[in-house]
Amino acid sequence: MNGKINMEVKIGSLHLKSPVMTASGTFGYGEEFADFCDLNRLGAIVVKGISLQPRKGNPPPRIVEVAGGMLNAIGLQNVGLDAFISQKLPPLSRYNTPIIVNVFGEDAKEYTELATRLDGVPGVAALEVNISCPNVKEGGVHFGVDHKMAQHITSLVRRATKLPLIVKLTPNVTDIASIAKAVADGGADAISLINTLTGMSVDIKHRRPHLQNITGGLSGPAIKPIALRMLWQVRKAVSLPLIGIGGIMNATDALEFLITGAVAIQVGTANFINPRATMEITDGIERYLAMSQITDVNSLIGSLQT
Amino acid sequence: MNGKINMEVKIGSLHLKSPVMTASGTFGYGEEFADFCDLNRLGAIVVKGISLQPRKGNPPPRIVEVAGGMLNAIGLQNVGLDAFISQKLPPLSRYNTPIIVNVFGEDAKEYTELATRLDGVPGVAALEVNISCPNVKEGGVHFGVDHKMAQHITSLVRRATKLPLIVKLTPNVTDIASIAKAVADGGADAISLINTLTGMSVDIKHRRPHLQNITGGLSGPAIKPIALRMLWQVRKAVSLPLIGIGGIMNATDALEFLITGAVAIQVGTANFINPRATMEITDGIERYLAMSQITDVNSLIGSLQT
Amino acid sequence: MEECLGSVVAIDEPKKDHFLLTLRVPESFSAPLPGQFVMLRQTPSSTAEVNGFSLPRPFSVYDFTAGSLMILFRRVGKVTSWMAHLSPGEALFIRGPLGNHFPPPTGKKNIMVFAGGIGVAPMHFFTKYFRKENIRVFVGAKTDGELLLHDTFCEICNEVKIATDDGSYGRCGLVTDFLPTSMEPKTVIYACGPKSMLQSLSMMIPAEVDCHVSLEERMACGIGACLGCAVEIWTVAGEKTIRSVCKDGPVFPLKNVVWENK
Amino acid sequence: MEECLGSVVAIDEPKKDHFLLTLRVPESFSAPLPGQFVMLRQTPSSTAEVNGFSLPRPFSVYDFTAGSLMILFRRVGKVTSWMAHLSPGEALFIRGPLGNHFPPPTGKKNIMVFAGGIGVAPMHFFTKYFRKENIRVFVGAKTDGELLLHDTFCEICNEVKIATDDGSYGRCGLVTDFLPTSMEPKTVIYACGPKSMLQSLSMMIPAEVDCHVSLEERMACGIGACLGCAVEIWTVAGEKTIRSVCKDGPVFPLKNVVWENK
Ligand SMILES: Cc1cc2nc3c(=O)[nH]c(=O)nc-3n(C[C@H](O)[C@H](O)[C@H](O)COP(=O)(O)OP(=O)(O)OC[C@H]3O[C@@H](n4cnc5c(N)ncnc54)[C@H](O)[C@@H]3O)c2cc1C
Ligand SMILES: Cc1cc2nc3c(=O)[nH]c(=O)nc-3n(C[C@H](O)[C@H](O)[C@H](O)COP(=O)(O)OP(=O)(O)OC[C@H]3O[C@@H](n4cnc5c(N)ncnc54)[C@H](O)[C@@H]3O)c2cc1C
Ligand SMILES: Cc1cc2nc3c(=O)[nH]c(=O)nc-3n(C[C@H](O)[C@H](O)[C@H](O)COP(=O)(O)O)c2cc1C
Ligand SMILES: Cc1cc2nc3c(=O)[nH]c(=O)nc-3n(C[C@H](O)[C@H](O)[C@H](O)COP(=O)(O)O)c2cc1C
Ligand code: FES
Ligand code: FES
Repeated sequence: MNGKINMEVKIGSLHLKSPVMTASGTFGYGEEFADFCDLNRLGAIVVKGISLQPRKGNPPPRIVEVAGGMLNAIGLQNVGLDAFISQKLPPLSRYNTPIIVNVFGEDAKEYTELATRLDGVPGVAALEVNISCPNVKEGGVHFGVDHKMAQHITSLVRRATKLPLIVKLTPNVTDIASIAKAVADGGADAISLINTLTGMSVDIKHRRPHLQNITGGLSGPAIKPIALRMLWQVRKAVSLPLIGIGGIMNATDALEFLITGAVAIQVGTANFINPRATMEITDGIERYLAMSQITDVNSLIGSLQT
Repeated sequence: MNGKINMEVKIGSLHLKSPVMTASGTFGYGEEFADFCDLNRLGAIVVKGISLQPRKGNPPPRIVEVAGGMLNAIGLQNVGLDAFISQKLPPLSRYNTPIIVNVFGEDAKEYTELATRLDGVPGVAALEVNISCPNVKEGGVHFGVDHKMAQHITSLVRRATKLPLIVKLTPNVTDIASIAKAVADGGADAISLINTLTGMSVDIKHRRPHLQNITGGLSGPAIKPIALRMLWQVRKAVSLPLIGIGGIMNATDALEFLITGAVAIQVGTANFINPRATMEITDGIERYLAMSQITDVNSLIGSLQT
Repeated sequence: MEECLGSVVAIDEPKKDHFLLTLRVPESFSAPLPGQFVMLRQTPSSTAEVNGFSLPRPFSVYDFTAGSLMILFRRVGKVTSWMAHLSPGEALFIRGPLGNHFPPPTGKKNIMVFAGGIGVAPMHFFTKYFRKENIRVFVGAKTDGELLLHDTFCEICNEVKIATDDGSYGRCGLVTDFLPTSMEPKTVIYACGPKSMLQSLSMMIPAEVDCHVSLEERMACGIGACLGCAVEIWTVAGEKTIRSVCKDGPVFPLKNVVWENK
Repeated sequence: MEECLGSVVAIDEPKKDHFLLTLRVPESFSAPLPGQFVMLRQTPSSTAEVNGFSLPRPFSVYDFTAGSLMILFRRVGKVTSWMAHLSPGEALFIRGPLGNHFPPPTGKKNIMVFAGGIGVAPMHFFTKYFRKENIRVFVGAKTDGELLLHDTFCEICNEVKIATDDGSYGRCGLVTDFLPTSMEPKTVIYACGPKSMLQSLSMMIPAEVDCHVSLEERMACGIGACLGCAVEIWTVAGEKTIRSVCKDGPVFPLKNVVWENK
């Protein structure tokens, strides 16, 4: 758009050409959106969460729409690490965009192994460690809500990889700042937040939960105020680069996160509604910067006046 | 509507002619809605939170609309206990509807004193103890997120009053079930949940928070899935009567809570949009029961099939 | 007072992004007094199921004749953008009339009205309602494109003066520049406009001169139930106290309003 | 494939709560094959700011002729209620054509189509597309009031049989009652309808008879990205595996579908 505006941001050693990334689990393995988006314009692509072994996920129905958002209980279905590296990663290497691999393990050992095996794999730009999935008991929910375990997992992964290490936090906690501090102490390079909030919805006609799994993760505009508040709390608690996630549907939403202090943002549920959402958000941020006569997005980041 | 349908529910020794109550802080002191509603049809009226001393609350702006709901940072403004008893309570006694007084203290002593002084006041049917307000540091947030303190406050209030004791929980916690258990152990007769989730919203034009207080409590449809999930978790953890709150806008929403296991529900933010919301919800529940050929609302409560 | 269904009779756009909405109201709708306002909201119409959450929005009464309520509004955001696309026949919910009203200028010789921006709406109803030629009206706007109603005021009152921030119409400057330096006794001032304008007035008008201003604050309920629309007011005893703009206002004596210093 | 803007040409209600929507689509919209579907969603129109969150919704192609896409839908909830009020000229976003399609009945002598309820939509496109008189069509509905398209099928095909659950039209019973007990070789069956109907077929049709069914599951994206629309499928090796209805389907060989036992 405007050649004079700098959109490049840094997350540790990782240089992103734009602060607009995709959120894990909402952009498939990237290719699904190639028809809709110029994948080269994205700051980064975060792929669907990967575990050591392939996983089948939960029985359907897995999704239901609720006011202001949706619940999902995918149950972390994924192709597993081997198939990811052999089948999903190669087509993505065609793009000039960093690929961030979202990983989760059932125990500490799996996290270490995932990190070890992904270290040095060509085409992997960074790891995003999901210690926060609320759907599957083994999905790490016990790591993400306890600051000691969060720190433990972070330091294990830290030792296992030289890749930039992003840890993704769950909002289903009393004190997100203490978890963020623990993760920082564990050696994370950056923190992304938030994952989904656990929710439920009832079919009053059949008097049963809409989701076969009973509960699921709430995403979409409904969680945006909570995500912003947590970003604000974490920003005051740690000095790591933060990646804002939660209900970002348009450029205005994205700007709220950048202003509050996120150095980058991830677009999730919005991709389902508008597969071009990431492009339109990128355009919108550039337009806002131009209109506000800001030549570098970094001057906007964290500029909230209180 | 249908004379043959029983809508009466019990919360301990408290008999309500309908499961539809109002939520504290969203129905003023009741009188404000007398033009719109037949206050006699309500299960109970829960009044705005009362503290020992009058409170001025937070500076404006105090409210802002967000996707699927609103943020408020009223800051627990209230007339104080004395003025409440002398001015606000008497007009309410005209109605044939139980008045539940929502109270909060800045410390344990205040909670005890509030309970002691309200015990035996004519026209007070029950206490709802707010250990969960997220807006004001002194509003009890430290009580509601810690299970030991929650139990402590509950048992103090329990000893100070013979009134039915409802404890209202905050959703801003990792494990709501453990707080519920603590409150049950402390001697509560019932639990109401949820209060607001802490959120934030940013004015990108002026790059400052929309609320003067920076953060505020999120209410409305956005929080309904979270409220339902917490109700479900608490229902499995304790056997006390539960009162469901959070984003109830219409009869369908109310029925979701009843089916999930709430013996009564509170209507909050909906009152601002439609001051007749409580009446329409009552009608809608009756219609649903009639259509489902259920003659007693109690047979519906907790009938969720999983 | 209850909520009633109103239906759109007409909607015009006298100036870009400024709309004049005429609503037919049922007989049960009480006649409003100048300064009062209504809360408007969407009806649960056929498309309501896809509509998101939306609080009602406050609008001053611009005009009222039996059965017909007029609102003047500026498109600024979500709900006013929706309202701008209303078409005749569409229904909406009207809660009101709400709040207190301007005290009548009874026995006052020198009556001045200050209206800034969209604040002309209630001041129009005021001048029309009391219809005194000796009302002097001062209208301010950012620019000609946002200047409203000066013609209408001219029809009613003998003296109407205009100021725009950019000088594109009338005097270049602020509407408060019209405030005379000395004021005769029996002067009364009525004002509605942006906070900055009212705050200037509060610094310029001597305490012994009567001045009534209509305030704005974010509202959720409009009926005193949510305590969202708080304003700090000086009590007679010189203490600060909290009042609700929707119930205790929107009209307050200017000298009673506490202005924050930030 | 991209999202394109379609505009409403016509909308009819042939039976109560059942609507036939004709959309004009741009040239870039690829011609769909029978069994494929589209995802529809609101445009960010003038009123979009007051519209709440809404995922796109999947609908089978009912008919397609150059530049014109037809959808047959039943009003069941939020979005279909909104769609029922569309009027000519209104725009909506169309994502598609999506998914796989029914394999052509090439070389088959005995072609049977089973359509239950709103499942007639894709089966209409199928019969029209292949336009063979020897296609035998069996249509089922709860009641006459929900029975759709049997006239249209009669125009295309020689044999059309109807069943309603309550006997208000055609045979009283289930559409699956029409399934012959023995089937000639070179039989192929195509079906779309409620889960219970497909599950009955799976128990009644011998494994050696070709049968292709179109499945439904809740969808968020329609393009294989969210993994919301999971279905369990038997692999050749006899193992259960997960497939996406939107990308790997919606058409699957009936014998490959894993039916839960609850
Ligand atoms: C007593 C009263 C009388 C009013 N009378 C009129 C009138 O006659 N004509 C008219 O056009 N407007 C009037 N207003 C203001 C009007 O209520 C707001 O413009 C309207 O609520 C904006 O709604 P929205 O959804 O379009 O904007 P939103 O999308 O809610 O907000 C858009 C922008 O406007 C700001 N804003 C929203 N509400 C207010 C408010 N109450 N005060 C200050 N800023 C606000 C927001 O911060 C935001 O920047 C009145 C307000 C009050 C309190
Ligand atoms: C591949 C595919 C093709 C389809 N083709 C057609 C078609 O041609 N015509 C047509 O009328 N419908 C079709 N459907 C179903 C259609 O997508 C749903 O009826 C629609 O999404 C309902 O949207 P709503 O907002 O009106 O209902 P909602 O308010 O979302 O839900 C209303 C009720 O319908 C149920 N429901 C919602 N979506 C589904 C679903 N996907 N499957 C089963 N139950 C559901 C809900 O549980 C709820 O009880 C198809 C679905 C799929 C997956
Ligand atoms: C269908 C779906 C699948 C998801 N899968 C993952 C996942 O595999 N790993 C992960 O860390 N987060 C996952 N998430 C969470 C998102 O990455 C994101 O944190 C969350 O949805 C909030 O953002 P949003 O409101 O923009 O969607 C998933 C979310 C959705 C909706
Ligand atoms: C403006 C406002 C004021 C509130 N004040 C109180 C209060 O004084 N005490 C309390 O326990 N809860 C208070 N609440 C919380 C509500 O009682 C209720 O728990 C919450 O709003 C969720 O319900 P809802 O989504 O139906 O509004 C308040 C909520 C709002 C919106
Ligand atoms: S708007 Fe609710 S108290 Fe004034
Ligand atoms: S609907 Fe998203 S994967 Fe099928």
